[in-house]
Amino acid sequence: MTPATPLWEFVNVSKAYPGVLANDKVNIRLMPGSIHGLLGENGCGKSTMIKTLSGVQQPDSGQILHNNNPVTINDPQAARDLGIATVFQEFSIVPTLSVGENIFLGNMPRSRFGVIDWGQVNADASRVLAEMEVNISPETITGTLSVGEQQLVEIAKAIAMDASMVILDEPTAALGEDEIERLHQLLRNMRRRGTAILYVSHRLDEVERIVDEVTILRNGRVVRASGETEINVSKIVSAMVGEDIGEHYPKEQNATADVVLEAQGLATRSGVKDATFVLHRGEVLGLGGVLGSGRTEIARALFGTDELTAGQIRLEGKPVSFRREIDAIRAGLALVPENRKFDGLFFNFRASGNITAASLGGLSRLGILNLWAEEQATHELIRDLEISTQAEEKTVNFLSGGNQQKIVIARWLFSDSDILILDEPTQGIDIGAKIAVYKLINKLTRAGKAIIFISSDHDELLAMSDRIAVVQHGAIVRTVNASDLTHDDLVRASADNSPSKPEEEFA
Amino acid sequence: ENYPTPLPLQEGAQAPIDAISATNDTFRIAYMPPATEFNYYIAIGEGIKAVAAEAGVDVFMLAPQSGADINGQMGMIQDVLTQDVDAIIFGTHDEFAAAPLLKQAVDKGMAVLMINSDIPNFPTPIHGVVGYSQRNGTHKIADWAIENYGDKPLKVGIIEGQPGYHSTERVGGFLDGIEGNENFDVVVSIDGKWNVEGGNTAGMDILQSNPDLDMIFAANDYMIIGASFAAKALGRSDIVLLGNDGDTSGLEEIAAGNITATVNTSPFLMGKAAMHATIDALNGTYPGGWIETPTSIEDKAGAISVLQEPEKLFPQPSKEY
Amino acid sequence: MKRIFDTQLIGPFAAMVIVALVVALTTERFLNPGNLSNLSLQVSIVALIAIGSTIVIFAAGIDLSSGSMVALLTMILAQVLKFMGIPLVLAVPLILLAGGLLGLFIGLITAYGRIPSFITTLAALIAFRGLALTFNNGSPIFSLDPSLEPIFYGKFFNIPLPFFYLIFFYALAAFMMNFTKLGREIYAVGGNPAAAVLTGINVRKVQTTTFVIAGFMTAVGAILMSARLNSGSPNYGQTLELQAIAAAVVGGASLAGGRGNILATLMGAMTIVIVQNGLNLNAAPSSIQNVVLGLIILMAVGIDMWRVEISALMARIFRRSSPPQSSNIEKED
Amino acid sequence: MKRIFDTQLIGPFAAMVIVALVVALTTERFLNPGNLSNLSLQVSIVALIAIGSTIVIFAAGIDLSSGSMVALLTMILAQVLKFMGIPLVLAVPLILLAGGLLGLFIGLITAYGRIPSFITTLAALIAFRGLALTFNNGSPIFSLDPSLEPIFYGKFFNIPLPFFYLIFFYALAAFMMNFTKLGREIYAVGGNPAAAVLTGINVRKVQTTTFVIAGFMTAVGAILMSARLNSGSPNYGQTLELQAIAAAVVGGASLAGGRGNILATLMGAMTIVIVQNGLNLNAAPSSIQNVVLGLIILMAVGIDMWRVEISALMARIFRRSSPPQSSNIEKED
Ligand SMILES: Nc1ncnc2c1ncn2[C@@H]1O[C@H](COP(=O)(O)OP(=O)(O)OP(=O)(O)O)[C@@H](O)[C@H]1O
Ligand SMILES: Nc1ncnc2c1ncn2[C@@H]1O[C@H](COP(=O)(O)OP(=O)(O)OP(=O)(O)O)[C@@H](O)[C@H]1O
Ligand SMILES: [Mg+2]
Ligand SMILES: [Mg+2]
Repeated sequence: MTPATPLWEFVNVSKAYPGVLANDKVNIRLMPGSIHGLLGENGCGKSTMIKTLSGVQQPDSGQILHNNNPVTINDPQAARDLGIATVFQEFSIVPTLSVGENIFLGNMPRSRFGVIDWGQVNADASRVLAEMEVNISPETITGTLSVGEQQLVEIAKAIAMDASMVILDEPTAALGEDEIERLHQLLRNMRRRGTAILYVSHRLDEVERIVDEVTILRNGRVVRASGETEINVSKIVSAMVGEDIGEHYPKEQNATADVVLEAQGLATRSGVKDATFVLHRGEVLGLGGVLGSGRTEIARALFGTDELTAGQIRLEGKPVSFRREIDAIRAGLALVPENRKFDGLFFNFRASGNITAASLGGLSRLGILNLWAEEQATHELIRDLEISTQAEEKTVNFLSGGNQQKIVIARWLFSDSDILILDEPTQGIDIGAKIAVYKLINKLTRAGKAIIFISSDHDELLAMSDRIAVVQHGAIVRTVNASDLTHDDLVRASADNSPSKPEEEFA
Repeated sequence: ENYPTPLPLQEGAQAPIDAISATNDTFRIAYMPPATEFNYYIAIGEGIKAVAAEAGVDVFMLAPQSGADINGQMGMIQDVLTQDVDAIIFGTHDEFAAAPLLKQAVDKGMAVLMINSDIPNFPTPIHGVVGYSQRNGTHKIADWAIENYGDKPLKVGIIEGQPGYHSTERVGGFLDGIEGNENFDVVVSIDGKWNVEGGNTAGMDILQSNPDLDMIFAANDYMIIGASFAAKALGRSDIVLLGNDGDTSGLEEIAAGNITATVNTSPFLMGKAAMHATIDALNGTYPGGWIETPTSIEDKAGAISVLQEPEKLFPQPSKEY
Repeated sequence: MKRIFDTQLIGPFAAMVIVALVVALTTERFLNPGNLSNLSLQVSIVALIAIGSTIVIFAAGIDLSSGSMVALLTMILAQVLKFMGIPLVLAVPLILLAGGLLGLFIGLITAYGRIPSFITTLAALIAFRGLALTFNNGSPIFSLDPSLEPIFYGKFFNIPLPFFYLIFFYALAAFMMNFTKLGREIYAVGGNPAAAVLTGINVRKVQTTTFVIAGFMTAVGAILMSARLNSGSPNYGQTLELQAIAAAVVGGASLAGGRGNILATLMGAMTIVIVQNGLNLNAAPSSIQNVVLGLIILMAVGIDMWRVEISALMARIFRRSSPPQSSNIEKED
Repeated sequence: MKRIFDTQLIGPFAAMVIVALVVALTTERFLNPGNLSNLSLQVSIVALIAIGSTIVIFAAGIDLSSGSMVALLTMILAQVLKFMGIPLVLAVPLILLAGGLLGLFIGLITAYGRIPSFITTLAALIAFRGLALTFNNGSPIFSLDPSLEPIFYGKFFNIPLPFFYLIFFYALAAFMMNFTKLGREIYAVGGNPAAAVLTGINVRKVQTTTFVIAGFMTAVGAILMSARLNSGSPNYGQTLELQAIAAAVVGGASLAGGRGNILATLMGAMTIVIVQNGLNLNAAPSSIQNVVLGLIILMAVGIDMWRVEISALMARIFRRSSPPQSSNIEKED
């Protein structure tokens, strides 16, 4: 089916960072017209490999072959000239520039005299966006778009290059089901035209749907080369982790009938229109919805970040009003934000500073901190949650995504919150870490805590929630038992845009 | 003699000359003006150096860059106090700040003389003061202006320096001089920050707001040089421009006809006088007191004759006159 | 054109007009043709230097060195003209080159040494004035070349030459920022340097280039300063860097980089100079001038920051409708 | 204790010792006991003000206002002592209060007005000096209270009093930063303000507090300045803000916030003062002093930035082993 010559090939490529051998003699062959999945746990070296191929960094040793000829890719521009387009894991759009400009950043259409041809920029950008069925004006300032839309712009950048090799490093982390499906369709079209595609994702269900072959890395080494693994979630997982990890969704039923929190008709200026639900002790209430449906905004409304313009929150039956986050925290609420890097972690602190950040009041007397108690508690939490012990000595920027996420959750264990809002807590973390988070959710509900769980991964949402509230346009249109829903129901329910006929959906 | 006969300082302001005890065989003298930013103090320093070279004495200059940096100057005096210096010739914009440190210097047996000043009652006893009377100098130029231009009504603008002793005394002297003369009408008085740039901006603005101005007096030569460019740009070559200092550049501008006149205070000669007095003090032959150095008003002809004696000037004129 | 004269200009333009109106109404001679040409002289030096400062800010840097660099360059120019007998036609390009080289030096240390520009230019601010003092024993050098003065005071069709320099350099800068690869790369580097790296933009080169531009424009300012005062002095240009940054900021440039319109800086500079001129024409003491300038900077930035709230407030006041209560939205970008 | 004297102190300490050694070897009178106590006088004012500047930097702000605030406060102190006849024991707390209030004012505008501190303090830098000029017609006020001088020049067991102020305030600041809730919150706000908001830290209050501390410490510096110079003047403290920031930066505080050790600032200030003292003792002209100070700032920050590369280089030179090639890693967070 595929020609025998790989478009690109890595031969024994190694790359070290101070203290880590991130790629250890990696071999990989990327064929035209094939979608190649690159999989592995956090920190196994996927992005390192991609950065090497994209010219962002140089390998320490080994060879890169292009159509069987050795080449050096000196910088990202050189990679681009060789027909490589990359969607990097880190956001690489410039928020202050327009969408059109971001799409053509680095190679803007210019007239004969080197003058930028803005008409051309916008026309070409419109064409690419239309091809992707994305409804964004090329003149919009990118920073004003939602995170998901920004990710689409990011992808449009790669598409616009019309490259022979497209690399996508976790392109779907910020996308909803709908956008993912559209992206997949686009990739399939490219495959048909003979483009080579390298695809990285921690959402193994979607990987299963789209890739043709997989290479699996562990600790910087290839543990399964292309063709050695069947494309099947459980096979992939055991190859990735190196052992059988059992149940992917170890759901425990801990829900009780006690109502701990009631929201009635919440509305905010940031887009929440009518959020009504109840939350029980020990329950996991999932919020389902498409990208931009306003789930994050509901979380913010509950947490006192956005001011309520209407509606009422009751805790244990008593009406409460949170003017700021600290009021919500004092009342026992906790928010694990969507983006741990920007909103969650203090990269200048070790684990201890991160874990106690929300409880400094309780940790101090007359303003003086009990540092001994802090170290002690940190030590215990690191042990209980199986966080890397490096976290005790080093600042958290040295940790893997999974460990970082556990530290953010540990913050709220330390503060002894009763109600935790987890906004996309498994985004970008590997399957092992995801299962650790699920187990943590069980542990919390077992202790009688209630959880509001926001996730764009429908399978995970269905499996880990007791009930699911479907959010559309900032309103909760329906709340149902998770066990009554299938994946497809949920997709249809959340995607439906006409509020006039929600009744039939769950008939 | 090398300098005019000193006048006694005020009661209690004179430190005893016989308590001076030099520690070095070759005298080591610190010259500490308030700032390096004014040519004027460099010119004084050249006078000091000239005498030092003749007499075989070591002299070094230490000063902050900005005259406003009094804290920096005090730091430097403190640093000098830890060294084996025999005499300090200083000038400062804040005598009260310097007093406690100079008291230590006097107590250590150093000779301490103040330069470019007419203060007869320095807050702590020192050995001598060398300088011209600030107020008398600008009073003189006011007299000169009345004599030359006082026969018809004049609108006068004043460019002050940044507020402080020197600005107050110089502007005060000028105002004293014209006081009571009906023909002199001071219509505007603003700050020119002592420098050419500030004088230029101030000149522009006062000539805008008072196009009928006949005369500008500035508290130093730099500011009047700046104002002269403004007058030229606005086509006001007829305006009378008066300065103060006798800076070489100021004199050259007068010679060139860009400025009308200035108070020539001969900084180079002042430095020579100060150094002679200091050496005499170290040798015990200086009686103490204030040495008043002469001032003169120089218009175009006067400026040229001063410029014809370049050996008494620093910096040197840019051409031969 | 729409691209150059965009909405970002409205605020600074309105501010300038309002300030000019207030001054015109309260000050007799403000609208004299003489005073208007005086204004273009007054604004020219700081506005030209501010072009460089603003471009550095667009790339998320800051340039604190320009005031001291002016001092150093006027001293070099004076030295070269007066003591080395080099003719003016050679001396001027030499100074422009020297400015560019000093900027290059700062840029290389900042970009390739990975030192924040606040620090490199702070060091330069201190060191350049020291270097300026090493010339001519630290004394100013006066009466340079008679043909120097017309560079500043000269007129063309009775309009002062600096007016044309302003038009020329601002037009050039606006063109560069909006229609050239370099201009867009500068915004990209300021907006998100990590993204710029991944897109293949040579971030360090772009950063360095902004400092070269700043050095060059500072040299233009230094030449005008020397021409204006027909002299060089190690004391020239004190706090000029802050005035240039203030012009950028009053014009709405974001210190975070990536955003802003270069023409707005000209309006920012004009606003500041109009106020100073108005106060001078009314013989206000310099104490008041400082306080007013401080307030203008605050207000200009405040209005920019609170644009959302202010327009909501205006809407409420004028339409008498009742939109949802104004809020304190946290901008998270 | 380990917490206070952590590894971040090693670099600045080493720099200070090296500089002191070089000066001691080249300058005869450097190690005189007289000169050593002189050093503690010289460093005191800038080092005390730098406590505030550094804490503001820890919270990712910058304070450009301290120099002008010193001028304003010395004028207020002089006014109060000389013309209002208020006794010293009342005047001193009054000035401390005034400093705190000015800081509060800056802090409120910055934090609640959402204006970058560079801008608010730039405006304050300009405006405060203007305000200082409104007192006593802008003239300095000399010869204040005779009991003022001993505050600076007084000794206790033959050790100058400023030495004790330094110990007291640095100990207090180190305690605050390392052992109190506020200190931790300051680092958190500097490290990641968005995360701090979501953990219930009152970010605006914390930011405001850092400016109150800075204002208070500036008042301490202003009182010492007045005591040293027995006067108040609107010209005092020029560029003092830059010296204080330089001390913080030479001490290794990151301008990005969240990181640094307050004691390192004391070493940074000492390093700068030792160099100045050495140059003064050798009667170096002020031009050279400026150039050297500029270079020190660059080198201190450079060494900090290139720590990884330098240690890799050292390792390669001394161990002759071949560790993985040193790389130019972009830090992406
Ligand atoms: N710039 C860097 N400096 C030092 N170490 C780094 C750097 N970038 C990555 N590493 C380390 O190299 C290893 C591989 O990182 P890499 O980013 O390639 O992993 P990944 O497979 O992409 O992980 P993830 O799934 O979390 O994205 C990790 O141990 C990581 O901590
Ligand atoms: N900081 C912000 N300022 C203004 N508007 C915002 C901001 N953040 C998000 N929005 C807008 O709010 C809407 C919802 O944004 P977002 O994509 O975060 O929704 P969401 O419901 O959290 O998405 P998801 O369902 O993936 O969690 C979008 O239309 C977006 O443009
Ligand atoms: Mg990765
Ligand atoms: Mg969301």
